[in-house]
Amino acid sequence: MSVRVQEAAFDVAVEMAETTGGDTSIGGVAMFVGLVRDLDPHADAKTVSALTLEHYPGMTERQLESIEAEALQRWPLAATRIVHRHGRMEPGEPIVLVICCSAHREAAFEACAFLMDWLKTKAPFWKVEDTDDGPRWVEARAADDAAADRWAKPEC
Amino acid sequence: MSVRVQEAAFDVAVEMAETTGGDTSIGGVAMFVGLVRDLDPHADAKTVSALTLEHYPGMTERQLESIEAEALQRWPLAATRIVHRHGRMEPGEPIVLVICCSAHREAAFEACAFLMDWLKTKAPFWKVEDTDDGPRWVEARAADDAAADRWAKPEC
Amino acid sequence: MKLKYFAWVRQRAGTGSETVDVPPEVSTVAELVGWLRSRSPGLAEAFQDTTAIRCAVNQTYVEWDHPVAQNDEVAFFPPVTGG
Amino acid sequence: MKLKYFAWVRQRAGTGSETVDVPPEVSTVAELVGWLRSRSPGLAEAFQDTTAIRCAVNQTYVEWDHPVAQNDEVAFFPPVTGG
Repeated sequence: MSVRVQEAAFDVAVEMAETTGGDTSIGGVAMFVGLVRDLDPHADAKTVSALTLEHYPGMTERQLESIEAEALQRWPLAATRIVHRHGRMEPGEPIVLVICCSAHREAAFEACAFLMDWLKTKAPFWKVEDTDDGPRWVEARAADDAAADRWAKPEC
Repeated sequence: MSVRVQEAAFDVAVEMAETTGGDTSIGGVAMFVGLVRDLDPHADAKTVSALTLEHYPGMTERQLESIEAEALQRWPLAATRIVHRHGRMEPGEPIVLVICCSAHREAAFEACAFLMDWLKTKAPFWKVEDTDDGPRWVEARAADDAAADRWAKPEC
Repeated sequence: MKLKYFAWVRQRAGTGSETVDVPPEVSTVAELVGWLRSRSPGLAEAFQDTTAIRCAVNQTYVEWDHPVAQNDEVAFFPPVTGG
Repeated sequence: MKLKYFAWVRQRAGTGSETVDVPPEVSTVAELVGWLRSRSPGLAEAFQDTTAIRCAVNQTYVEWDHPVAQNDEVAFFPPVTGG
């Protein structure tokens, strides 16, 4: 169980090695890295020159730990890690990293997708984009709520 | 589009940087790394001291390229990479890496899971494990066939 | 009571955090918001449309009928956009 | 015809690859397997249970009724276990 909120960038290979920690019961590692895009995917597609992530220190860590604990309860995971950056980032820079290790790839994949969906809807981060028209707060996507909701329903 | 079959280990951070290639339209990178486990997951759970992967040079690359082309057709992906090792590996070592980059995380996750399911059932690799009882060829899992089959069916 | 504001709620409120003495009749989040609106034009603007605002009491998401007490940390912010 | 064997098929056949002249009456994979069985005890053992063997002609998976010709590369192997 491992959660970090930091301004600094991260190295995926180092994070993965620390997370698996030489545990040879692990057969699969699913990872996701979110990157800053240069196009606002919402509405009118302005060019984004930079992104600043504000968060709620204290609550952020609590929320990430609670999401991670839920993943560990729902799937047979050997290790997990969430690293989320805050502060100013430029297009192409990594924002978030989720790592899920398991004996089996299905559990690793599902838990990783679950954590990303919940991060998008529950972790107290807010993005402000620097666009051609000046700074603009990113609005929450209904699609993200729908993605998170699917984990609350029984499988079809 | 990028497929490699090699004996050498790989660095996930280097592979990810090469795959995204500074493309700032990419918002999400889903990755999967398969590792050698020290327990044979099949049958009677012998301890595995090493694994040797044999493959069919020529056909392997063709098969991986064809699987990758199918993923690129089915999902809006900005870039993909498959690196599969052959030869002798010890527990904890990486065997396979799949990277899928997309503007959206759903496409990246799905394509990555799809590629892994197909690799398990279509790529001409064969594993022989060194166990306490001597070397033993790993048998194909019915669960892997089922996992690959789900991509051929309409969603429920 | 410790109040925290984030993102555009913070910008409109004109501050990221403040410590206030709330009147005794303020016992829920909704009542707190009503009282805050009367405190400054910035807060009135911040809380004009509360459908776009979420609340956490002591770092846990709550609904608008949740009770608030003098020693609570109460935070207001827009729907989150992390990841 | 170029033949290739992998994994335990290779071990039982005693070789990883060989080039053979097949009789003209061998025109499908199934007929090729029948002919191979008669060539050596190792090949007979390798092809004893063909339900556990897959075939590729010119590096493409095929069924047992697929035609084979003199210049083909024909490979036999167990179900794959990569990843």
